Amino acid sequence: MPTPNKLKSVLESLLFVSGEPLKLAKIAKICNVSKNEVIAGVDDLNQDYQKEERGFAIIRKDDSVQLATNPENSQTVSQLVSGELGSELSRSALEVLSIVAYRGPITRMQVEIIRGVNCSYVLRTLLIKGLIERKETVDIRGFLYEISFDFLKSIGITGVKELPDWEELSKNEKVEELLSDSEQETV
Amino acid sequence: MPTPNKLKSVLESLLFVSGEPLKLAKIAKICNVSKNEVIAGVDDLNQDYQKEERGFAIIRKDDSVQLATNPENSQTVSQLVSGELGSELSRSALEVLSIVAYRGPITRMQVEIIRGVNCSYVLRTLLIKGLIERKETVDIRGFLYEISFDFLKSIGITGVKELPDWEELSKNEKVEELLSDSEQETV
Amino acid sequence: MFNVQLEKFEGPLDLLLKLIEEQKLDITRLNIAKVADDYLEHIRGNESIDLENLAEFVSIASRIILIKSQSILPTIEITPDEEKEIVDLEERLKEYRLFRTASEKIGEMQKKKRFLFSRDYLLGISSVFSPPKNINIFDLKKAFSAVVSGIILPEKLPEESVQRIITLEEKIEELKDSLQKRVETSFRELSGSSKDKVEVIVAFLAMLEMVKQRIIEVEQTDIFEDIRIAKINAYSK
Repeated sequence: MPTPNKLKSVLESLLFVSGEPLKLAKIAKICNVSKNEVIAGVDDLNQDYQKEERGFAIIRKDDSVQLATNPENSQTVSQLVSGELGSELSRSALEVLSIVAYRGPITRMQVEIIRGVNCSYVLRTLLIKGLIERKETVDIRGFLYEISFDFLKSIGITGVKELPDWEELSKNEKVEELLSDSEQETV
Repeated sequence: MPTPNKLKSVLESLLFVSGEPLKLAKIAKICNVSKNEVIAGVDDLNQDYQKEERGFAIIRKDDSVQLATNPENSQTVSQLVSGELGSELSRSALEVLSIVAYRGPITRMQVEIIRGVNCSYVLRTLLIKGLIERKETVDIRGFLYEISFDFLKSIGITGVKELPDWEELSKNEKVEELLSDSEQETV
Repeated sequence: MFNVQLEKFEGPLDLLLKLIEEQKLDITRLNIAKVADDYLEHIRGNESIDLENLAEFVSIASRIILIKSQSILPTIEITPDEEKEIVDLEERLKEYRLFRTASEKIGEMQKKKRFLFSRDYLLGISSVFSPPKNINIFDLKKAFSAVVSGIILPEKLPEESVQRIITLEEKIEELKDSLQKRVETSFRELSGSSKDKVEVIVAFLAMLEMVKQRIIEVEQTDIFEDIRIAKINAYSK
């Protein structure tokens, strides 16, 4: 049984990592406490946040709760967000974009094998900027990434096959070999 | 000019929304304060988190900071999110990671001198797992490797100084001598 | 899957350190000499050392042979460069041990699973189409071509494994020749101008045997030391 302080700490952690509203019942189950204790903990936290002028606020709707930023900071927050969205593409981002363009639809793992580095952050950047899209597959591959139609349009083409030397580059032997080698290794 | 409390609140909001590590300079610019004020605010927040047993911890590496959950709550949070932090590492991988952690930014060759074996394959695996990062240098030395925020998160610490025997291993003249000798040899 | 394979390929420092620690010894020149035979036996018998690391195994082996030769025959001439290499080897072993110990501690920390979790980048912010300025289809082609040309495919092994054996044998031959010459010199110096041919031949045989012995037999070390001591006494009179 967690102490009230420990419960508050765990609640904060859980709300922090969840991008979506969390059901009170689900939290109660994970924390092994009653739903009422969760409600009490959430209320306590929200009071702390207000009293101590913290950067957070908990939004409660029906039986779900979600952590959000303190509305008083909204101006600074939107400054950050618009700065991020409007930022120029880094070289890594352009590389990943080109891989998705010439090799898409492609999994994150494949992009990472081709570049030899982790790409989760860069892929997410491109998603947020609407330059690529992802769709879920039913098999083990997980998400497949491809260039967004909006982006194609903005660079004046209607499909990836209109990219320069698409035929040749999309079937580049080195890339093929690298990907098939890696598949064998991970089996 | 924000009051210290207001700055702390804004910092929390920004770190929360960004999710990814934020550069101190970027925060300073958005908040219209000096970099040192940002550092002081971050340190204050981290102390609050510890003192009040909150659910958060701020990770700092070089000139960037990231908001994360308190490692004490790791077990409960794992029930909600499936992290990639937990994959077990081989002995070779751990050795390379340690050398990069204590001696980074470091070149591949320097890592290889310390270990006495080729490390390109291990470095690649660690890069793909996102436990290390690489950056290109303008001079001839090629890539420089350093540990990532994910590495710190995976071993439950908020900064490199919490690494075991940090003082002894991060500043070792003998290693420096060896490294500079070998560098000269290969020119 | 990768990891299982990696475990097999230990580096020369790793191996040397393990041999020294198995006997609960400190890292000193004398102790390196003590495990020299085991080290050489191990790299000779180990087919799983890959080509990339073989050079380093052999390079360390040649230093170890030097250290061993010196311990058996203290009068053998060691060049300042070789002396530096030997000192470096001791230093490197010590440094390597520090990092290995640290890596074990870090491994323990990781096993505790005290993770810090963060949020995804801009989690909860909805995607807004924000096209980059000044990027055209040719930039994409250029970027992709750069990625392709940066790919280094893993090397093919078959031919090189043949080469690997040659390298090792050649290296040992080379070292044997060099040591033989030095043993000759060394004895010549000891005996002054009157060189006893029989003694030199004995020394040669000893040296040859030593080169062989470091690969095959460990126990004969004692016999050699006897021979050596006897020989040196005879000369010093």
